[in-house]
Amino acid sequence: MRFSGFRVVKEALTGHKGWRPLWRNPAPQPAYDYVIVGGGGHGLSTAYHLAKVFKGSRIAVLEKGWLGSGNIGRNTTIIRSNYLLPGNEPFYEFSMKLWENMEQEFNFNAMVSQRGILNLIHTDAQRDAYRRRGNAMLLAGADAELLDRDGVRGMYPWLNFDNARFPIKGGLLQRRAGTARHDGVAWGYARGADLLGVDLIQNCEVTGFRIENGRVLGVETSRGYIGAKKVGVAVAGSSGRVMQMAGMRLPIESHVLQAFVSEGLKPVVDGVITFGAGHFYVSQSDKGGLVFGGDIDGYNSYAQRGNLPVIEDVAEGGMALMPAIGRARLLRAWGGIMDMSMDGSPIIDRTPIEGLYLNAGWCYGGFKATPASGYAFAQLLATDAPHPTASAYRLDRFARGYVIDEKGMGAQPNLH
Amino acid sequence: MTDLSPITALGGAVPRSVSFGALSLSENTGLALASLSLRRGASQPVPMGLQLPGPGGWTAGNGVAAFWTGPGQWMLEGEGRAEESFARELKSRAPDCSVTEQTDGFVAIEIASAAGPEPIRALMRKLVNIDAAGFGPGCATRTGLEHMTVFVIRRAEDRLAIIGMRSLAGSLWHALAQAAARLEGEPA
Amino acid sequence: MTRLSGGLIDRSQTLRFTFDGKSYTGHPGDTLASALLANDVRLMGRSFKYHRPRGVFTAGSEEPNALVELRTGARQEPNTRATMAELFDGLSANSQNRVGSLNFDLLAVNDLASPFFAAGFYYKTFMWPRAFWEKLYEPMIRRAAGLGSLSMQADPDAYDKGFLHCDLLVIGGGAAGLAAALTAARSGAQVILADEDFRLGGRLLSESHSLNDAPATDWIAALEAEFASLPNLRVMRRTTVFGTFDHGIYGAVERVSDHLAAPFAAVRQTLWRITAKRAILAAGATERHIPFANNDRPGIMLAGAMRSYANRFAASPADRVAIFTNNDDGHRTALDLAAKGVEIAGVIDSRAGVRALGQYPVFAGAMVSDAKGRLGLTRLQVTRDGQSHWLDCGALGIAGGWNPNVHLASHHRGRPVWDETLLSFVPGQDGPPVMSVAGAAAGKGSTHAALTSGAEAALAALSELGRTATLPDLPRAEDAPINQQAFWHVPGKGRAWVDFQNDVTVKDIKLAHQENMRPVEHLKRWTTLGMATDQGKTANVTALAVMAELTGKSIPETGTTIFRPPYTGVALSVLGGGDTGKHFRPTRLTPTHDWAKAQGAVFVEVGQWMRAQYFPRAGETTWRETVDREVLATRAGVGLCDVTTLGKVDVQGADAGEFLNRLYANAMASLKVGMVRYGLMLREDGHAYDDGTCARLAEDHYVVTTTTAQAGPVYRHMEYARQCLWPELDVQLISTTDAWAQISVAGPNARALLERIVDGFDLSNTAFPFMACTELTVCKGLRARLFRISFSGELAYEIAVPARYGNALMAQMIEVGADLGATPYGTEALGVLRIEKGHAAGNELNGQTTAQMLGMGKMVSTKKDAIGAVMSRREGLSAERRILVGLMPVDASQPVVAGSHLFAPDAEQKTETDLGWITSACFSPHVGSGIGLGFLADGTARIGQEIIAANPLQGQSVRLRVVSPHFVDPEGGRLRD
Amino acid sequence: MLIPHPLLGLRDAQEFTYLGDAALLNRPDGMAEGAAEAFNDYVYLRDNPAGVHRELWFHEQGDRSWLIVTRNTVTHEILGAELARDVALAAKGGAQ
Repeated sequence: MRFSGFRVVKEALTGHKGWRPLWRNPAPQPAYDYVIVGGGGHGLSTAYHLAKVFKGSRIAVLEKGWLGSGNIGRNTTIIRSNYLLPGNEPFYEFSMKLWENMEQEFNFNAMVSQRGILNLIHTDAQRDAYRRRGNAMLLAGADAELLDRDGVRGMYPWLNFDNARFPIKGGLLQRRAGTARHDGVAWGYARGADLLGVDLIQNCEVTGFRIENGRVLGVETSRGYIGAKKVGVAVAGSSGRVMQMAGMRLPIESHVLQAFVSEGLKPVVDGVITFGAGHFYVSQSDKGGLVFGGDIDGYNSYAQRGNLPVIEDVAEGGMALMPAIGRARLLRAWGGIMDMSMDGSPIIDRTPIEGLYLNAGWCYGGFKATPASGYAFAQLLATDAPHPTASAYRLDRFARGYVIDEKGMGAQPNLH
Repeated sequence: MTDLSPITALGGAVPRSVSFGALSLSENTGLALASLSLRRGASQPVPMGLQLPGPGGWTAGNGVAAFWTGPGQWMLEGEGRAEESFARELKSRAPDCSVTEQTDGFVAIEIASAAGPEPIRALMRKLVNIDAAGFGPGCATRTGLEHMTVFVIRRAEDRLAIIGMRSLAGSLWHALAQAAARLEGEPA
Repeated sequence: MTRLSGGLIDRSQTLRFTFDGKSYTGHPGDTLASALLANDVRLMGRSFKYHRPRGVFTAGSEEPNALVELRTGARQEPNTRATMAELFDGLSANSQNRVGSLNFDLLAVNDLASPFFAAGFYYKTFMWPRAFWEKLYEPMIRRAAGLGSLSMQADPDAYDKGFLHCDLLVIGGGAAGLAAALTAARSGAQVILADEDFRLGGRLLSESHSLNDAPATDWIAALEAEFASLPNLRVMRRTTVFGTFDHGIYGAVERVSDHLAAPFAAVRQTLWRITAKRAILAAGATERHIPFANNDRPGIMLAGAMRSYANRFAASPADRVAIFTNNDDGHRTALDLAAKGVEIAGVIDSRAGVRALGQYPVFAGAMVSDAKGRLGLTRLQVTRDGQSHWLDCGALGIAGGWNPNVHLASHHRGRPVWDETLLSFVPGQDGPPVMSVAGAAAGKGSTHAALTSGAEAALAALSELGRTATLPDLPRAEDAPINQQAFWHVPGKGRAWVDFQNDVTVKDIKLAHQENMRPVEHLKRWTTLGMATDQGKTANVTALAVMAELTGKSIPETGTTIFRPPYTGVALSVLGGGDTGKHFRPTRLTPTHDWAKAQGAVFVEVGQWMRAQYFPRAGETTWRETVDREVLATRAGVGLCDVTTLGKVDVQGADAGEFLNRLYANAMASLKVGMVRYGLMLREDGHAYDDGTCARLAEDHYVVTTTTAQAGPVYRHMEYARQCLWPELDVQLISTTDAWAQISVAGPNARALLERIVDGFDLSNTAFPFMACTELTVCKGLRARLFRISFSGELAYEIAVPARYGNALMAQMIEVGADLGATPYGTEALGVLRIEKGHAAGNELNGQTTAQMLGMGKMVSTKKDAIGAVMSRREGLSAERRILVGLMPVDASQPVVAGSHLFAPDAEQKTETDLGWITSACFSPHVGSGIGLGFLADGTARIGQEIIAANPLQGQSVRLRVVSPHFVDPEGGRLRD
Repeated sequence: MLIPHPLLGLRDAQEFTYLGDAALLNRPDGMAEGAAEAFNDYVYLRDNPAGVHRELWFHEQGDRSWLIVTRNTVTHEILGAELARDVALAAKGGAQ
């Protein structure tokens, strides 16, 4: 069924009787050409692009819980391509271009909204670093603007300009960045994949890999054994424990990242703002909630919940930057488990086990990568060759010394 | 004696002090400090006749005092001896230990209550995540306070010392004075 | 008037307040909601999506409808529940989420268009043309969405943080909580009793039941008197425990002054972090409703709330009310209101064969199937056995059973379990191990059961803590079952609201089911169920029941939602704590701060430090003019700069040298006593970490410096190396950063100046050569340390004295050095001097660079194992071609801009052809043009060549010449003289 | 969270700074054969268990002891804490 304004009107006038399920609930087949483990954003995007772009067939997505229950279901919805390093920026810009055409592509309104992201500058050294980054973005075909203090004040006059511990000296603005309705992205890819014949199998937990002679044959699941020619794992947050079933240790730690939303408010924050002197970033959803976050809790965790000091830290940053939001109330806090990699950048690569592919290590930047990650992973699965913009995301880059360390923090995941 | 004139950690020529209700805060500029660490194989000394306290403890005697700062580590206090070579004297009394002069590394703020222990406890509740009920005289610990790290010493039921980094003296004073002022202004 | 007799309001005082500009009066003890009801105001708000007129639905923090903007100006507080706003004299509130007045909201047009706005409609349209989303559709949606508004002025009130510790935290001051607190406090344990209400008692305040044959308030009053005498019990009213965190830590907000007219003498609110060995959750229960068509009319509310208004607040929403119930509890409301003189139009009871418990009509086996009265209920349709009739009334109380408030027991993702007898979720066994649940929150809803379970929970908790306590004499109390029927919603065609605030109806749930959005998380996300400010407290279980009916599964099979903090909304200002603005983070001042301030220095934030940036003089019009002067004065005479901010670590012990050898990439053990060596630290991954100097004061004593920015992390790293990697070494560490005021004395006259302050120390080049260090005295006996090191390329020293003398030493040196040109310089000139000399600083040591890139590849010793040495030899690091070079404009009038990328002159400028970037740049008065440092591929080989610095961000493209990074005295003669 | 400091009792985790897996104590010998592989494993690869994890915490705002805390990463339950120095010394055969 094609969605359109006409269809919405027609259904409204006929009691909504014509709406069909967004996707089927198929029973698992004994074997597939491709099994994607993980029905989060990246897994669904992979299946969609595998079917759509690379004409794959006999594809299944195996999801432990409900579709979209990965980190695509709990994030701060920001999309951007404002990276510094050549291993990253072209990939995220590729992703941005996919975002820009996503909804027409899969006929589902994921509310991609390009209202801009502004990274605030508080020191001269930070300005130098952002200038380097902004130039890297432009050189990779993305957009960027460097604002001075007045430029920032013109956009957001209610930021703390006059009583700040760390004065605002300017900002790096990417206008094409913004937000997207995170669940809508998952549903759009899921519906699109389902229409292309992909079996989306919910409540199907992978409990093991069947590996013989260094080659993967299929997966053991809570719903029985499923054979596969190729298995792609896209379970960021749980990559450690899933890949352990294949006998692999990864350059990844699992950490909890909290995010927050305020009660609904009339529009005040138009785009995305990040504080450069504290742990705080914010946007406002179409429903009116201020969606904000900060730093990870900082310790290994699979608990999907965080602790009070980080909540206070983020709120302190928010109040320091935006003292006018003080009377808004925090409505909900949640925690997601992040694959924090050793250099802060992801992995899209083959593994030493033939037929087993890995998409992991997204740290807390996975949402914005959803379209390109799925595209690139699908290409790798289909052709065994990496997508050109994802060619640096190799698993062996650590051993060989080609890390992609945007923050320059070294091999300590909780600092990325 | 040098011809240079020192200033206090808070930048004054004389120590600062202020009162809020029952609580008074005063900058203790006379306090000499020196750290002492056991070297490998060294036995615990009894410097200047003082039995060094165990973890979490503060002891005073013979005109000096000491608090535990870490395994095998203490800070020695010499009240009114900031202008002396306190560290050198300590080193001479504990030659097998590493001794470092610390008098100028810190600001010491002495807090006194004129109404018994409760104002001290109330102030602690607003400042540090330490259970005031279990933090009686003779307790000392290092902890966080408004993004600073401080030593907190309960010198007596009605006296508390907060020792913070010297460069942060102004921010520390602000935090303590504001907390004390707000306690004074609390609705009955 | 619908003000009733009795109640817990203080009629001796009258409080004036306004709502939407109209004046009303109430009394102490009122909430805004109760006072409005008492003034015949039923319409209090508008719903989120359809802008339906709404009245107050509850009497507590679960309120979905009666949300207002409280106070005005910078204190305007949106989405404030009128049910929780304690009335004070002068209170001002306005309704919200409306265009026009509350009575005539223009956006109510949405309600007429509601067929188009079914669940999930957004996802199916607004996609064409593409550009219209940001320009048209989304702005339209954003304007219509949201609830209350912020003033966007800075919050003027003060907030506080604090820490509490106790043996037992009791959450909730109702029957169970009071019994628990009493039991525990009598045992001598440290107890905190926290309740969100301004008055202790919980539901006891809302019921007409007696305790020991007397009003419940008598028992509460006696208890409060005893509580006041127990120093080990802290009673916290107006305090919401909003979150359960790990290991017995709870977040709580005390509304210290919200019930007072502002401005407040103290703080508005305090955030408490409570650490409790054990906790008892006695948060009561929330009543649920029974959806039917048009069940959102103002005047329709929960029956328990109606009882609260009547009994506690002496207010009724109407003179004639009806009750819709599936249990006996609804009849209590009828009895209590009748006793207060309110006419009962009837009790519509879904259970067949039930009888009235008093003098009021009962419609047994019936249900309410529709309601009339857009701005206030006028009539109800009552249906029984397919026959309907209309019943006139101004208010309806709905009693659909009670949901235990399990939230705080489920913040660790513990799942509540379904109790088929109670027809509700009760806390499961997987809650926090240090928390137990009592009273209605545990499904023990009768007063007797609540009292008993509270006291018993306290006994159990104390016994786990090794304390003995005795069960107090608890008052005799009602213990009647409510005989509930599983009746979840009224079938029918009209819209029946489940989640009032977010306008989620039974139809929306049916549509979600039809579209296969059946897992409860899909249901929530597709329909927005439970995502409003009340977090679905009155909606979620009912919605599960509807979905369960559709799928044919049981309610527990259908699922339960995950409870997350906070329990109720918490103001960002109180979470953000007491100190903000300039006090957001503490400020570190250098020892010469006061002196610099007196000189008129401009200061700059450097991490936590404030440092003098430059020292403008009269007549200087730009900062550049000042900085150029400072630089030239230093190179011509002598400059003085406070460099105290560099981290200083005292390293002692027999193995100090060996320890530093392993920590630094270059050798340190071989350093002679009395000498200093530059040191480069790598991270274990082989990248450059930090640099500084190591001065050897004695065989077993070094003083090492770190960069300002990394002082903390490097100290931590050194302790890690000492304790975790090489505990066998005899080494002791202590930071001495603040103990010493350290001043850089640089320039050709540096020696001459120092000779005037040292106490007879031989500073000649032979006695005290480049890289020497010593302990000495200055200014007639002041102990000091002197290091002959240079970051400017000039003859230079750093002198350290006890911090309290730093201010005076600086003043003294400027004074005695006047004829030598002694000039203070700030961080800007410091930066220029080091760039001119080609010294790496933070922009070069940014964590992404290597020793090789910094031109220090040879410093990484291959003869010893040191941190990072092995990994620095990896293929990728060895193959790195970019190296630090100097850069000068070909045309001296052109700027050199840090952050520019470097390209070959003829290359197309793109990621693939990028050769490097400019790390640091400045105007060099010494060179007479802009200069820069940068990392350039094959840079050393390119020296002398031209290169393009591209800064497309600012439309710049400048031809530069590649030069040695040492713009000043590349041979290093000056600093060795 | 509360960390059971072996010398100071329960202390708020906010006083601590977290590093990671306690396997970081077992630093390979940089001069030994095969050091490159050993360091890759040591610096980059982690067990990252969903369950009991031994990990390094630094009492930064306290006594500056490095601790090895044994903690369940799924429940956050803490099973114990030791001074890292003691553990490291024991591993080195109790030198000193």
